[in-house]
Amino acid sequence: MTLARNLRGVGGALPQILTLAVVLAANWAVFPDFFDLRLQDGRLFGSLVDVLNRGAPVAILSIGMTLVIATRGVDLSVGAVMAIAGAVAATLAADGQPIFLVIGAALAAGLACGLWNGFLVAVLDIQPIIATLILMVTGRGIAQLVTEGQIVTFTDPALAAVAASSAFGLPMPVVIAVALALVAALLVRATALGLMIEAIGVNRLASAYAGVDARGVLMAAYATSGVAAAVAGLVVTADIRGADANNAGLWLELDAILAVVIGGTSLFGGRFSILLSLVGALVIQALNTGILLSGYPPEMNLIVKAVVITVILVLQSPAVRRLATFLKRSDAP
Amino acid sequence: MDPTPALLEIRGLAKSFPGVKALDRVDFTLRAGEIHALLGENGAGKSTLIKVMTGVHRRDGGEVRLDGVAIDPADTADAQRHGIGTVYQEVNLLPNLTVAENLFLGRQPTRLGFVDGRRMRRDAAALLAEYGLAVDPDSVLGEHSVAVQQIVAIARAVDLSGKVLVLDEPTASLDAGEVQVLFQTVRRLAARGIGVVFVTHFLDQVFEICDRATVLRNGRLVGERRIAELSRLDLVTMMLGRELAEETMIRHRGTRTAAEPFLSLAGYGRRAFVQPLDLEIRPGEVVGVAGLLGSGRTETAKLVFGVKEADSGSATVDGRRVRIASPRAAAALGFGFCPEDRKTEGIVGDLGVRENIVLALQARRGWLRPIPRREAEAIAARFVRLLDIRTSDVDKPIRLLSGGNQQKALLARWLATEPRFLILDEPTRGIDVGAHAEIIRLIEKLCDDGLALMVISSEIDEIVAYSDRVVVMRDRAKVGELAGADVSVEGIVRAIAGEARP
Amino acid sequence: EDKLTIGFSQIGSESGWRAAETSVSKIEAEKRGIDLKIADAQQKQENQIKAIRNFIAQGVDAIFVAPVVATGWDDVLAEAKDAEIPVVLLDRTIDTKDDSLYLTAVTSDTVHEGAVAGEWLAKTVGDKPCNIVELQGTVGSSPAINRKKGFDEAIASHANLKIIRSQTGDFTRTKGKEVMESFIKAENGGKNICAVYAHNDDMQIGAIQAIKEAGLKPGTDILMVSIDAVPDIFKAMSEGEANATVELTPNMAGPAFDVIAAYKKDGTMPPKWIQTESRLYLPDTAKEEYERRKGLGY
Amino acid sequence: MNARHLPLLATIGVFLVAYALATLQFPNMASTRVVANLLTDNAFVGVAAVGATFVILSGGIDLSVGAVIAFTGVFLAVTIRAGLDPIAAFVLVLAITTAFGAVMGAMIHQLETPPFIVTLAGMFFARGACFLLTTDSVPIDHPTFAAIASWSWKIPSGGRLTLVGVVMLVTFVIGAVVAHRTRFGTAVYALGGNRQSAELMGVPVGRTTVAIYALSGFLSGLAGIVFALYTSAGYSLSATGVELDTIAAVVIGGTLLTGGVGTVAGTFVGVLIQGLIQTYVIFDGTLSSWWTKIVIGALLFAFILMQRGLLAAAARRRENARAGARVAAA
Ligand SMILES: Nc1ncnc2c1ncn2[C@@H]1O[C@H](COP(=O)(O)OP(=O)(O)OP(=O)(O)O)[C@@H](O)[C@H]1O
Ligand SMILES: Nc1ncnc2c1ncn2[C@@H]1O[C@H](COP(=O)(O)OP(=O)(O)OP(=O)(O)O)[C@@H](O)[C@H]1O
Ligand SMILES: [Mg+2]
Ligand SMILES: [Mg+2]
Repeated sequence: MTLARNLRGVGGALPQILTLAVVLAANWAVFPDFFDLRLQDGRLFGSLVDVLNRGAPVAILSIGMTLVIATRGVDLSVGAVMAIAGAVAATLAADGQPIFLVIGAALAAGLACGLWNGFLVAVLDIQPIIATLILMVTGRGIAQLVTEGQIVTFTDPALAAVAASSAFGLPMPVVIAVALALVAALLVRATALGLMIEAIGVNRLASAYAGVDARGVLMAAYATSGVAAAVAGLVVTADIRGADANNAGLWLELDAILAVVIGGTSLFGGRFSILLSLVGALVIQALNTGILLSGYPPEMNLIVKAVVITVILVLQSPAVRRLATFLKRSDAP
Repeated sequence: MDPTPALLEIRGLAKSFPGVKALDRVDFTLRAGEIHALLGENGAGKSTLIKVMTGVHRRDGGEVRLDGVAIDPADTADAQRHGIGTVYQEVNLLPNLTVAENLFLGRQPTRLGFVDGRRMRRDAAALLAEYGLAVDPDSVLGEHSVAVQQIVAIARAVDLSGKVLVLDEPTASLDAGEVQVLFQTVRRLAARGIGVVFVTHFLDQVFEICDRATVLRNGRLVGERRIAELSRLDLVTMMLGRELAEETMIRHRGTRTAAEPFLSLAGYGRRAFVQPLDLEIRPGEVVGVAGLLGSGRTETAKLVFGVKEADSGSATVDGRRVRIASPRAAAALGFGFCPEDRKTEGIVGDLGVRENIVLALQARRGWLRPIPRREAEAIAARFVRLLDIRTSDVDKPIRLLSGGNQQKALLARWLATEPRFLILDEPTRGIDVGAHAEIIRLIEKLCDDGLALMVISSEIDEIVAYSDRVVVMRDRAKVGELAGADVSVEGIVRAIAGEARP
Repeated sequence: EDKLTIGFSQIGSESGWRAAETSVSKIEAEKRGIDLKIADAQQKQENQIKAIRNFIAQGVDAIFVAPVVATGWDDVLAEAKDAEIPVVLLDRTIDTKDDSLYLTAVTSDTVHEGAVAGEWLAKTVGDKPCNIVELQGTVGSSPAINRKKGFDEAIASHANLKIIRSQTGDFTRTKGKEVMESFIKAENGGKNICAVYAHNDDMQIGAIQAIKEAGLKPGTDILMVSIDAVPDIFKAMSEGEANATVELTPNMAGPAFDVIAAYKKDGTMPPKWIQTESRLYLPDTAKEEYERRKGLGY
Repeated sequence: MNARHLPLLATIGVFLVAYALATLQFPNMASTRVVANLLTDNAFVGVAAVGATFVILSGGIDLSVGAVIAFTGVFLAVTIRAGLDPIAAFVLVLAITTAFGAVMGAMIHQLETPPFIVTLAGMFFARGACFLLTTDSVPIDHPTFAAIASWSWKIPSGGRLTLVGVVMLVTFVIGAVVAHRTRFGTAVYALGGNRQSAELMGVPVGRTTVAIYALSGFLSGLAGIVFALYTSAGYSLSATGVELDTIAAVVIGGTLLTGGVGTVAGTFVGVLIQGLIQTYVIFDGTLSSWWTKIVIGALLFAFILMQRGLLAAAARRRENARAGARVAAA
């Protein structure tokens, strides 16, 4: 019984895994060394590792974004929140503050942003896209206010280690993304939060009538998104050892939303899977890395991206899936 | 055999959904000018038959002939073009459009290519006047009660039906007067030669207006009979495949008035919502709420359950003053509420039956104390058995269940919280006779164990059958309360009409 | 009152260099007692046009524009001309048939900048074969197009210099680093790469980090040349991790103020193009340049 | 008064109050020149926002708007440079963008995929197509084109009503008529209200979806022409993020992003409100890049709060009025 259900769970993930496989295979086709890995100083190196490493910020964003989208919302502010968190961290680190304060302050800034969004959506009942658009615009300004428009660089090795060190042979951002995803998945699935998020996303009114604390759950979802964005902001700041308030996380909200959608969570809320959103983030990054490795002129980047996304769409569309089941069924005796 | 020629002929219709054979080679014949009841238990396949016939679902096999010509409507617009007007079971109108737009969607009168708003409003008003509905055609549909929406849906379908009118449980929240208006219309159409398919769980209505009945069970055809040759018992037996004990009509009112009230409301009301009212509800007691359409019964229920907070008066639970500011607060006090509008206020459509059943219990426990999977399975299994919820799988999204089974799952949701006070707004809406009896038996048992109950129903008979006391509403105000021997159909009707009690 | 009011339609603050230009302009205005109104266009031409229209409506004494794109200015500048408000183009010039629409343009020559970088590389490499990877600016932006053009022309006559890979790093550190990482992977762990040419310093700084993380030495194993001369690249040069940068001065407003002052005083017509210098900086002066620029608001 | 019109009235009220406040601070803002500029400068956003209104009313979203505007400009510039007559180029490009929108609509319907990704792919595609045509910014100099671009009517005290401004106004009027006075318009609302119900009521869902995105494509193309007339050039990086501006204008104008509720006229006010914010920030002129962003965001927030406040107040008044009527009747 349980086995059957688990198998069905895997079956549900099939389109995403298939998509990832297709994109990776395409990368291999344009760049034969794509799967080469080598171990150096106890850390793995190779294009595949780059995909994981570079995909980490979007993957981290997609964790929070999944929850928000599952409540039938959307968080456009994550890119700006990344910039704020990065600006706070870099400024404090450049000031020589201890690392726990640096990281603590950045995460607190992210949490505050998330709670603000949650407040607008849950309490003031402002449409999520507009509510978070406000912070998307303002947030980047706030980040620049913190850095005074400059790229603030720092030398603190402890902060740099957030991106530069490694664990289990993998770059730290990957470890952080996976750990965060597991914690988040555990948080929502080992408690009833996941169920309530889904219930609210499907029918907020009915859920409220059933006694679900819709406001609290919404706040929790947006807060998670804020914190995740802060973590992503820390990662990119640590990576370039500086905070670029204007460009950090620019347009990454679109990538994060795309990752969630590729991961199979509907923009109309409801059923969600954090781990599949990670797969979605990997698909996007594998696509980006593939474009870089291919050596096509940069003018082609967007066209290639458009074509690949279209193919993914077709592959994952319910219509095509139905066709596939139909063909399979008519094959059977 | 039968002199009237067949208008709509269905042969060997089959339809499967993953895990269910919803229709298994079903035959159905509708003759011109007849009113034909389509009957069966919850989940028997009635709605599916209608949906396949009108192009909502593609059929897996079989044949549909209209006037002897095989048809295969690709979508509902196609069915409408064939002259089939349908009211689907769930109110399927558009709450964001105006009443007039809903009536004429897709066929608005135009002048020079533009919608002729004035004419549309006029036509709409005329159409609605036939049903005694004096709503503003320009008002947004969603502002109206379920009953009004249902009348609009009926008016639309009737207007669309050139040959066939299909009504899937249209009377569920209509009061007796509205039902009579509907029946007059239906009879008029039948007299004009239109064939009417009528799905209902109210057997009285079947005997009142139907000429013939087709009964389904588990997706299969049981048989077709002329109503005149049929007794009530026969019909129930056909539907259930067994006999139903008639013991359900006992009533137990007046037995437990001595206990201390569980809930008492004094001057409890909200401006522009419900006029202040006094009400006491004792453990083990059933309080019925009667009134006409729009009399404020649903609003009263929402006020008591904290959907809207009261702005006057006080509420006391177990002798303690309480504030019922939200459904959450109400649930914490041990209240439960099955709303009338199950699609928008009740079910969480994409979630499974199990999750829907445990939702309220989980909400009350808080998100930090999840109900373990095993326990949830056990709870769901218990209620599926207890209420006979027909589903192929407890993980099936609840929106795929038949209407009556959704209703049962909602009842299960609150029963699972072991509430002390349950508010049911039109609880038997869409529930079949067999299940109806089961549910009433269950409620009586719960009342014996001390549950307090407030039941809103448009069926006065039903209210009389199980209420200890009856609250009568008019114009959003409580206008009377009947107890003891006064609880009778006649007494209630009088009170509603506003006549002084003898 | 003879205090001049000048409206400055700035592109935005998309890079450290741009921020420096804004702050230097403010400093220069203050020095001269000019009331400078800066409207930030957030990288959008339509916002710049709106800003210019509003400056006209407010009746400023002169308008400065740092045009985000070369085309599309004729109408709005004609309006300024009608209102007899002189316009000075900063930092980039525009594409127009009627050059009476603006008083003068204070700009660097971005094609020339690319050429300076290319010539330096050609001279440094000599006759040895050299595979170059290029980090382009934002696709379609004029500095990216021109800096590519200038560089390509400069190395065209040197058959030993070859651009083997060219991708866009969007003028940012993060993308510069990511693109460089993939170049290293694609070119045999970076062993095929002899030099990196980046369209701005920020991308180059990202590239330096990527090279270091791949276990190579930027500046030694791979030659690093870029454009802008922001403080951080001098720091990298002083640490031996970068080899050359071409200056794009952030002080465009200073000369422009002087032009306006002269014009207002006695109608002196300035030359149509005031070109700022595109100086090449090498590691030898890196330390002092870094100190000098640190506080400039980069 | 119809409850449906309340959000619109609230939005107009907010706009007028804000404009009045701004004039108190900067008297110049009351000039016809500023008003005319408001129309001219926001013309392309306005035209595109009409399309976005239909899309959002139907419960969808179109992220390709900005990229299609850029594509239109580049296409016009390149083809006119190659010798095509501007009018022919207009017709051609409108046909292309309309077809492009229709294809996106067909994908959304046939593949049952969310509009968000389909139009995101469309955005990449259109922007990428610009780069393939040319990465340069190409000026458009053609006598016919220049003549059209410079059409304008003087209005008293210095303002000029330009052709592009008029195009926007006309688009809004036609858009409003289509939305509120045609069967297609009602079908759009129906789709946004509840797709399934609409289908059950016989609305041709597929055809309507395709038509909606085709319309949005057409209007994006028209906005692109307006933008090209406005700048007399085509540039592949222009109009980035305009899709968000249009969405914001639509939503500020009182349309629900979930679909089914809203008005075209509201969108017009939404566009004006955004333009007003921009104008105000420029008039102030002392703001740094970051304070500009913060102030824009804060003003946006203030507008939305005011709108909410007005709506809540109106709802309360209505409720009380109803209660009063009831008491009177009793
Ligand atoms: N779209 C669907 N997908 C899967 N199963 C479905 C779907 N629609 C209906 N079913 C199943 O088909 C069976 C018949 O349902 P149907 O709605 O026809 O019952 P019904 O006779 O109308 O019952 P009720 O009296 O409760 O309305 C039920 O078991 C139901 O769960
Ligand atoms: N026949 C009618 N004509 C006009 N408006 C009506 C009519 N019937 C109901 N309404 C409106 O519907 C609204 C909702 O009423 P409410 O939901 O309280 O009714 P109810 O007593 O619960 O009855 P039911 O649930 O059977 O509709 C009322 O505000 C009333 O104005
Ligand atoms: Mg049914
Ligand atoms: Mg009711």
